[in-house]
Amino acid sequence: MLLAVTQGLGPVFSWFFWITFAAGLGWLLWMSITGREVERRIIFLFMGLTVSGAVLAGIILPVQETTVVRNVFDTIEGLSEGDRVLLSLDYDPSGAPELEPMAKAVSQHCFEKKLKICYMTLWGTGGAMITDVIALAKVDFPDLVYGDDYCNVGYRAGNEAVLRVIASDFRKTFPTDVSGTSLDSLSVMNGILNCADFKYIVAIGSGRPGIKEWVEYVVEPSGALMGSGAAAVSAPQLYPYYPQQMNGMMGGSKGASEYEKMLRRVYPKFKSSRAQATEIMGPQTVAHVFLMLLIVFANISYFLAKKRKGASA
Amino acid sequence: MNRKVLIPIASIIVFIGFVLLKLDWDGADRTHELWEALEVTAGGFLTLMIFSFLYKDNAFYKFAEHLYVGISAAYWMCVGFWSNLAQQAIPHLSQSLSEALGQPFLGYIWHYWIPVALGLILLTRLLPESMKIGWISKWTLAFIVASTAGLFITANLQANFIAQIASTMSLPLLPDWTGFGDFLSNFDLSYEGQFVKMFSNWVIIIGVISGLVYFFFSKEHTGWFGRVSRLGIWVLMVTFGAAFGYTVMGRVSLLVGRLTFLFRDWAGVIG
Amino acid sequence: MKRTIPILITFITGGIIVLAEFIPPWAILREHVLIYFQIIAVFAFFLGGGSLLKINCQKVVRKREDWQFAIVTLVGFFIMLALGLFKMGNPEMVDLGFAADLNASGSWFKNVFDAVKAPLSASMYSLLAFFIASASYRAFRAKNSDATVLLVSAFIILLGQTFVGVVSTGWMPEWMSFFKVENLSLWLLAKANLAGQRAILIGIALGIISMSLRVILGIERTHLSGGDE
Amino acid sequence: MSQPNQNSPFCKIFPTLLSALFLFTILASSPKTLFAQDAETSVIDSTLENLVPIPARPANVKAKDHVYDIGEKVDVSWELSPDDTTGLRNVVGYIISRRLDTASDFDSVGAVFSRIASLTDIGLTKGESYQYAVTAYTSAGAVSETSVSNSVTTEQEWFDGDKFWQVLLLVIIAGSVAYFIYHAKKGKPMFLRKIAGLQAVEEAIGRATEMGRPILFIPGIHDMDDVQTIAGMTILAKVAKQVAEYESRIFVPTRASLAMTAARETVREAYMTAGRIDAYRSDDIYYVTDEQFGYVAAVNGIMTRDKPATCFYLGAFFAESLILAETGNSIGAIQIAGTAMPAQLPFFVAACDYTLIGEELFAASAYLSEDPKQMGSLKGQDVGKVVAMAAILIGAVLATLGSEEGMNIETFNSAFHAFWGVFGGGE
Repeated sequence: MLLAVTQGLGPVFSWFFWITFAAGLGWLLWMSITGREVERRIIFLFMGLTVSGAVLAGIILPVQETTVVRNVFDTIEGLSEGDRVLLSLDYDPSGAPELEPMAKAVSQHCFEKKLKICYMTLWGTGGAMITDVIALAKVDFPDLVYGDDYCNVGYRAGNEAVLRVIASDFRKTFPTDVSGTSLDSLSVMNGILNCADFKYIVAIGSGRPGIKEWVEYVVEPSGALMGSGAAAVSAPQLYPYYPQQMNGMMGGSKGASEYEKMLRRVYPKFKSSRAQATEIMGPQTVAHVFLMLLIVFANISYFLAKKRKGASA
Repeated sequence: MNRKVLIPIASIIVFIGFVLLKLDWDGADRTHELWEALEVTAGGFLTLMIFSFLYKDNAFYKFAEHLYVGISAAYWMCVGFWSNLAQQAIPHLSQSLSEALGQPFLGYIWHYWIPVALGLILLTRLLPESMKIGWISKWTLAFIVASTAGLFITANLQANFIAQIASTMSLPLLPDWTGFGDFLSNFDLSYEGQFVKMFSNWVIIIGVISGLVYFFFSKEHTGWFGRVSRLGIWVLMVTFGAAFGYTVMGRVSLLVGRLTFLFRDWAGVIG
Repeated sequence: MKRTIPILITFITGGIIVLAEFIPPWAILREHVLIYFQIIAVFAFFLGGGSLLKINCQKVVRKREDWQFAIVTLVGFFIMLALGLFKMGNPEMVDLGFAADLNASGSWFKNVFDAVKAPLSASMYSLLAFFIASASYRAFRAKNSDATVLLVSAFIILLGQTFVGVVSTGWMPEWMSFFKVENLSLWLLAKANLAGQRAILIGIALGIISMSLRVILGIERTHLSGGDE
Repeated sequence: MSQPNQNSPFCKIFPTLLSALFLFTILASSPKTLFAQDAETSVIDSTLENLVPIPARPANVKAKDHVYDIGEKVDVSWELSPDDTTGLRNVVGYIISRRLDTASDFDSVGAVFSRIASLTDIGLTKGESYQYAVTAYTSAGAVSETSVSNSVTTEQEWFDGDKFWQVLLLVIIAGSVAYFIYHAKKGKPMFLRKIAGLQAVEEAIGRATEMGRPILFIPGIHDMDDVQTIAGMTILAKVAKQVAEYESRIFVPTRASLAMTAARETVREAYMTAGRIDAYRSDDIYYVTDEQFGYVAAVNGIMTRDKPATCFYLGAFFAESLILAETGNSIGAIQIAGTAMPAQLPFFVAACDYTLIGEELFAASAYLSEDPKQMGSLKGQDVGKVVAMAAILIGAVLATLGSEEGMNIETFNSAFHAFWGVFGGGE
């Protein structure tokens, strides 16, 4: 009942909302021109309203594909059936809105290509993330068999120490999978002795240990081929490693939505699956515009204040 | 009754009310349904409690903060125990214990007692300071610090020093050069064009070098050296600007994720 | 004795790790050291949990300010600890006993994680979106040349990610496509940003190498200080 | 070694081989495959010959001890069979087997696809002699004759020659650091440029004392297993000493338990040096939680409730940088930050009063230690920078003249590749 009322009021409400919002922006500009301080809580309120409005309106915007993301896609596309891929999910629920779509899309892609995935994590919270991603991937592939199509070796504490050991000997650190089954009895891990034995490594992470550490402690010593999915914040600092030390990178939800787009272009069956990252892009763009306005307002206010000061002096 | 009692009780009643609203007894698996309802309601409440900090510090935020601290510390202990101790150390130390924990015994290795001993030494920190035994934990500290310092040296040398130099030095100053005349007659400013490629290589090489000059410590930044260092600061500022702009994107998407949860899963206003 | 042993441990451990990179037969030594490290890392979590317990118990016993909230911490701590250590309500326990995946879907540990810890950490992280707005408004002002450079570069990147920017330069012909906002922002990120990041990276690498060297050689030993004599 | 283990070549290779064979049989026999053309010809050819064609064998099999290992690897190479992926006798792969010189039978150790002419066998015993045999096989399952290699004895090397240049560069950097430390120890004067944030430290502590408010110090969110945290601790030692002298109060919440341990010792030592050990409170330095945002939530609480006048953020930071800096700003604290996390620097630069950028953090810890040896090491670092800059310049000039992308002048080409190779540049 309540839902029906809100939906019925939807259009009216949304017009009312945006008009009020525009008026609010006008007020903000007026405050800036007259050189008055705006309290930060008001800025918070505006930010919340902008994003809420955009989420409720459900804006979806097109994304453009870029090479750096396409490289990851093409590498997986080029692998053949039965090849093994290592997927490391080094994030926690806080980074999940950005990174889970990547993990999901890469898993879907690999399972569609009949590749075998070994999941691992360097973050204590990553174990729960692996459970979630496998559950998401199983929606489209309900017949996956544990041990034959994928496996989960779980978490080890020790950050760089873990990476440096698995670069040369995977089983020293992970003798068994997450529930104590020896890796020898899992066909996914058959013949995998170190990281370089995986045809491709995809590290999806948002901090330390994360992609930077994968490059430093696995790619450099073992020469493994790696692609990555990075939180938007760490993407700029990872550019020095591209393309020599990692052949592709998905940066933030933009990268994830590009990957989702490519996946749906090549495999239309995924069109019915929820494109989580693409949903984020619309509200995000709206928020960008708002932030640019804020910066412009702030500078107008600053210059006018300086001019006033200059005139009075 | 004072406020200190009233507010918590009222909150609990409201919480239960919201759980009941969310409950959907149609399903066959009732425990599962209850967990679902609890999960979504708790998620919504806790999200709002954290957001209330934006207005000002308050009791709800304090509650969420303290709950978070307690739960997460225990979380890390459990995860660490089951992953590294139960799966890595114990299967090499004790057959009976590893079988009790459901792990296959992987063969006895005596020197795995060393890290266990070092770990226990670390826990002497928890004893009262008056026992004067805490100093022994420095052995473990020394071990931890030294092994990462060792790893850091070679990893940084390979990945962040040598490899970065190699990637920079392989950029030609005149890429795809076919002669000056050709360069002028086919001059264009397209993104894939030769001029942009050349310009980019120059920017990278000069940028890296001037940035390094800025980090020079043992020379006064004056004269030409100071001017190059000034350029270095600008390069760093462009970098910071780019990083800032790109980061905004990530930050907003986290908020979008949270609000989507609130509107979709909790309040159910969008489909 | 109290001072020399830690320094000796530092020197030997660090030395093994560095040299093993160049001496193939030592690789096995390095691997052992690193596995020790992984095992010790867990005891650090225990130390953390223990300290937390100690501090909060003291708070409650001595009735310090906000001691009621310390009880919240303790209750959360013990509930989570019990759920995790005994793998309570874990559906995989039926078949696997204690070998079951701690995070198996449906286990109470994972349920509490999803219900409490996940929303808390995600909400805490998303506060950043608000703070970035206030920081943009307050701090991004063209006060001097440095700040202006930073501002302009950030602005172009932002512009490149929105339709406003793409539309405003869409009229440009192909031969000057470099100046299209989306290309310009891509260029800033992939080239100019790269130069700065690389300079920072090389500098940091040198800083870390020299700092680590000082640690291993025992010149830098603040972390081992403390007069217990 | 009596028990079969997972490293046994048989265990790892047999299933691979089987699945490879299976895969290729399917691919080659179905009409619409990648090999459609070959399949067609094979139909015509087989009517002509009506035989199972045996492919020619791979020639010239060579076994060589793998260099720079502990005597557990052998490199096997051969010449491709003339029938490799051509025509009817379509070779789709090679089977490699080995035996101890003393043994009579060959055991399969691996298989590779067509067009591959080498394999590194691993898991061998040092000092033993081995022989290898290589056989080609076709999609129809026909197997060629076997070619046998020379006998090879595995050897262990004590130095990894592939890393010669790396060692040399490490020696140059480490050597110059060590040299200048030695130089400084002898008391030679040394010029070091100013670092803006550092001069503000004392002033900031003084301000907190005047206001009668505490100081908050965060040594990053990493444990002691990060050099940045150690740099933070060194600065903490200096700050704590001043705090003790000024009779102010310092809070150090940490995210990691080891960092707490180290911070307690550091601060206690500082109070002792200042002669005010009675004022030291170990409860002010405490562990919060390993959870990143749980920690941030708690620190936010501390800031809004205790209202420190000065906040130091020195160490490794991630997303919390801006949360901390903005909250600190809202309570009007002076903020001094420093980190080697490039992603977080913009936020500190924007929101804090002073920021130590990247390498400056390490430099600062050396400055503040007031130890000439530490300062000497800074000059050593500068030598590393000179090496980097020179290498980039020389390399860029050579690349311009010699590389395929540049002017591609023959004489400079080899020079460029040689120089690039020193820095690990590959093809």
